[in-house]
Amino acid sequence: SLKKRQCVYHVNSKANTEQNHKYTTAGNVSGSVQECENTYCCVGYFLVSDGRTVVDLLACDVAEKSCPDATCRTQPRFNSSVKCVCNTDLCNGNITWTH
Amino acid sequence: SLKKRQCVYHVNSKANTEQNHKYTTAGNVSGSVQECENTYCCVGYFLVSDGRTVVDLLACDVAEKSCPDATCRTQPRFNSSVKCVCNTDLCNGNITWTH
Amino acid sequence: VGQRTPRAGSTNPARGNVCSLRSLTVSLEKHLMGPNTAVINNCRGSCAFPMLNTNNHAVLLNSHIESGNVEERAPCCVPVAYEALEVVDLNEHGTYLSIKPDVVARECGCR
Amino acid sequence: VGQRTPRAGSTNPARGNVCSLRSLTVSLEKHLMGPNTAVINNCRGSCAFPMLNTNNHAVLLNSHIESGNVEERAPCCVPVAYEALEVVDLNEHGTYLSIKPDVVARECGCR
Repeated sequence: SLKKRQCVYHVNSKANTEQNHKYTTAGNVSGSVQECENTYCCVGYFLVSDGRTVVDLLACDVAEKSCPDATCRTQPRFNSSVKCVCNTDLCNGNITWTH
Repeated sequence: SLKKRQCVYHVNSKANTEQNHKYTTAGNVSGSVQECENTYCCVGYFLVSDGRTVVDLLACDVAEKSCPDATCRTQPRFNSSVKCVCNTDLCNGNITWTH
Repeated sequence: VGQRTPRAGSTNPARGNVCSLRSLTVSLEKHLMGPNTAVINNCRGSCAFPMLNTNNHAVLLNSHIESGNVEERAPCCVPVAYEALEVVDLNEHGTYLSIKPDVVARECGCR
Repeated sequence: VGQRTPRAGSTNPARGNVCSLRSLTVSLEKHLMGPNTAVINNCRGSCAFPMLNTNNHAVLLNSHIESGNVEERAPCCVPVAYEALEVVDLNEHGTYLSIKPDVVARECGCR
């Protein structure tokens, strides 16, 4: 069988449990690595406030569906958040910050 | 209470029973006269074939809702039928044929 | 409770040209034995931002068009809820009563 | 069984300009955290007689307009069935998955 995509896994404990559950079931988690069941995309979502950036979620993708880039290049959203999507193993653990 | 409209009542036995039932419940029938419960309109529907005109239905109105005329003046429909609607007692028993 | 509900065909200046229900009477003579006419209403008015009674597809479509894609079909003011009408129909045995669904527009929306 | 079902955006010359589903991709970047784009489709084409996938109101409305009442709003080609889309939304606690109803047009009709 094809080798499954591996993504860095980290969920913000403040995020709601429904979301955590859905991302948890996106693939087996061991330590900080998730093996994706249904996607070859890894995602990273980050929250920006008072000049600080904190990780909101690192995991196998659930809703993005498309990930043309090999590296996780950030895209700003709504002044308060940043996302990145990528298509190589553990790529969401090595963010390329764009400004 | 207001005096109820009286209409001439006659149903064509070939018409489907559902229709007969609905017109029957439009008002008490005694002999060939119906006393309307919910309308002041009388109707007449006639079928035309091979140059002959036969009564399809005479009764209190169910679906027409509007009856500006005192006498039942015929209106042709689809080359094969004729209707009239009127607003006086037993008016659908005295048809004014228009050509 | 106690508030008047807007009626089809009422003229509300605050409403302006926003998509809403208007009274429309049409002839049924070509279609049915009776009645001769029916009030079927129609939906008319603008579906530009801010749209009333819309949905996610129309919001995204409108945003897409306002971003410059003016060749797309824009959201349209159409009925989104209907009522049935009891009519007199005709078959080979004679006339019969029939409940026709979706004849009278009851509510409008931008779709 | 075995017949191909028509796809959004397929070019069927027999279909001509009749009201039907066409593929449309829009950006969601102004609205949501993700995804960046979605195929929401759009309904486009003529709703003149003979109308496909219509209802009694639109048939009577079209007949009324063809009788000379050209100032009325004519039947419009709009989505009549939709699918939901799972998206990434954002609130004060962070991102969350959300099922948004009526995002993707699935079927068109003349209304």
